[in-house]
Amino acid sequence: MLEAIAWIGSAFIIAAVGLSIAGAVGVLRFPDVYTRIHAASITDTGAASLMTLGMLLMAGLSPAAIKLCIVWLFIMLTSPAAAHALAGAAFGSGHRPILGDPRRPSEDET
Amino acid sequence: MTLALALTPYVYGLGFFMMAAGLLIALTSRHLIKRLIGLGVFQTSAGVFYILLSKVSGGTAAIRLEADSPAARSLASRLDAAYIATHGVDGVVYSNPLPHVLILTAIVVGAATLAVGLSIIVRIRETYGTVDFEELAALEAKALRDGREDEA
Amino acid sequence: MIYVPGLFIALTALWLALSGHGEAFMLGLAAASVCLSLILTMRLRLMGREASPYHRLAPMARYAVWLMGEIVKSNLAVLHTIIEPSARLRPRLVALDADGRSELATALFANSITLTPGTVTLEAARDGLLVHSLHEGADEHEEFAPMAAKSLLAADGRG
Amino acid sequence: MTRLLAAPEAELVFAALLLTLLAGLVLALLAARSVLTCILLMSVFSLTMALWLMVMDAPDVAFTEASVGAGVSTMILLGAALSSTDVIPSVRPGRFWFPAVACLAAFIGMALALSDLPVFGDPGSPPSSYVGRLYLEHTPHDIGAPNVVTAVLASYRGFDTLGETSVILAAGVGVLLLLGGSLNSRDPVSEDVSLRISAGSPVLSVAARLLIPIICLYAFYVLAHGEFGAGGGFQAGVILAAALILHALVFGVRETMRALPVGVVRSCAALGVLGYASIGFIAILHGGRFLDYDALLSPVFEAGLPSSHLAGGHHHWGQRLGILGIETGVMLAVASTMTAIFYAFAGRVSRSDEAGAA
Repeated sequence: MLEAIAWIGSAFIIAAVGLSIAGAVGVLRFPDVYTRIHAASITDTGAASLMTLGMLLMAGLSPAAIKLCIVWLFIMLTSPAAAHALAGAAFGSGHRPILGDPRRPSEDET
Repeated sequence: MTLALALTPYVYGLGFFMMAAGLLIALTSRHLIKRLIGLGVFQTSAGVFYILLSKVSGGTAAIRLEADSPAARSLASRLDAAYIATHGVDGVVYSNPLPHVLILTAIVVGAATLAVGLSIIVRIRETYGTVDFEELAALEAKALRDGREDEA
Repeated sequence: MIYVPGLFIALTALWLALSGHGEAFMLGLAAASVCLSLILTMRLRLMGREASPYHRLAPMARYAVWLMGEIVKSNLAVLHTIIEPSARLRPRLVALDADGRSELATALFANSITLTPGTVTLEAARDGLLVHSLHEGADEHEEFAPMAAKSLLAADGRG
Repeated sequence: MTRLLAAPEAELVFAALLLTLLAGLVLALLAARSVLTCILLMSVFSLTMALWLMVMDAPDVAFTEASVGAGVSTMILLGAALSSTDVIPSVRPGRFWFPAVACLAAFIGMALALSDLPVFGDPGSPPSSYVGRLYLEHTPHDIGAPNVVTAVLASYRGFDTLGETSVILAAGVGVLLLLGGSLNSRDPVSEDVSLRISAGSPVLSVAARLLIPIICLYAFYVLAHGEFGAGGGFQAGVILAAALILHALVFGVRETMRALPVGVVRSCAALGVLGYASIGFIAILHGGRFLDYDALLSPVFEAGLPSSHLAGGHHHWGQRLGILGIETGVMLAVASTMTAIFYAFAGRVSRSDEAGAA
């Protein structure tokens, strides 16, 4: 039983690694700062949550589990503030976002 | 142990490469702040060398576990008994803590000395208006020339 | 200073959850540390509703559960976009109204938007938010309305 | 527990992979053409280094590297880089080749020593066999702290650590001498713009208000638990300084200086080292040697104390209180020095901005 739960935990962690890689691919594929922040936030939220969940399953009922929950809460509190600071700094320093359909850049400019 | 034997030149080689590269950045960059960053890399890589020496295969962090506690037994189950008997302390194999102590304090001292270097750079910028090494060298050469002309 | 007891309880709970050492000496250190942290918080003029929103823990927790569902959905949507950017990528800016909210509710709303992949808050002020979104939406204001209402309920206790 | 790979070999391979990543970051740093890029790469390098140190069983060092390298150093670097040019011009080939050859020679020289180095992970290597092993064996009896790193740092080598703490204080004094700044807090900072992130955004101010009390508590937690697990005075000091720097970034340096005036911070830096040293002198007064914590408490007094549950039945209250005392001194000295250094740089930035605007 414990063995099975630990295996499910490892599966969650592998899924988290997959999401992180997807996030990294997104950062490379998306066209500008703002769209890239969206891709990176997959790693911040999805991957981090799955990773914590996987480690929780592997840790079982132990003091480490409480610490993992605290770490997860901390990530959920800080990462949006950091992403907002980043996006706000880019916007404040005059980077214009690409809007509309990137394939027809001239059409939707506002 | 064969895998460890194969990894040995690789990991030490990478450590030496990082040291040499840090030194190169510190010696050749034109921007003084980048020079300091190179010095930081050099210093951290020296730490890498220490930590490489401290690792014991199959060991754990040097925080003593109670003998026969569940954590100690779980760690012991991964290694064979003869290995633990020769190299372990009270049934657990630990990595060597001494280099950790040396590097820990070195890191904090490194940050403090980095701050000293940066404040010197700030003063240089305020006095000469540039942090470009070449421009500073040119200014120095010019000052030397002027000084010689004054003597003559 | 009604927020001091709330922060005191929260910090003590955090210490106990992290520590796991119950002997008297460690508990004494815990008390000293919590008091020192409280003094520093007051000295830095941080004490207030935002530093100690722990009386709203239950509604916040309910909101967090709902938000996790939203995060899962938007994670999948952005994943889809990464696989096929040219077909689905339609970035746009949305201006949202946040009038009459407390600072805490504005921050909660803005952070929820940023936390769901696919939308990020570019600018936040007391009166409104500027949001950058990855996808086209049917109706801009309908789309964010549930999150706006629920976050207001969680932080300020009104709908 | 489940294992996917045989543990001892797998961790060596993982360590080697992370080290490759670190070397790649150094290569990127070599090629970087912008100071901001360099600083960010340095920050990423430190964070990866922390991860590598975790794999190498050095959690205490990893903790320090993460908070110092990726946190405080990056802030100080940014503070110093803000008003200088960002672009790094390429160096003339004539000035590049000689140092390059010298560094290559250094690399080859070090590589020649490879055959004399112990095998990676060798448990019987000279560094791990003698004194390191003795520390591991004797710590439970001599000191009683489970964390051997803390035991060596604060007790066996306490005199050495006093020196390190003094070096940090001396570096702080050096920065203050170079960058000046009087004790008069009305003078140095008028209006700081550059070193503030998105002033006025409720998102950041709410996050900072929520987090700073928690970070402060965490710093004290790390200090108090230094003998049980990773942590101690150095880490605690840097974390506390990080909380204060976060406050300065979000609410402005002036606001932080109002709460913790420059003079107070500077005095605290000296007080930390003084407190450290005076614990050594208390031991002398009680008939022991300098920093000999066993002499801190008289045996009669210690016998009356409840048994410390650390380390099988031995009484180690003298050691425990001594370690906690000097770690508190280290924390005070490190936190105040880092904050004072940050004040000095932040004050400098706002003043040069004024000069530029005038």
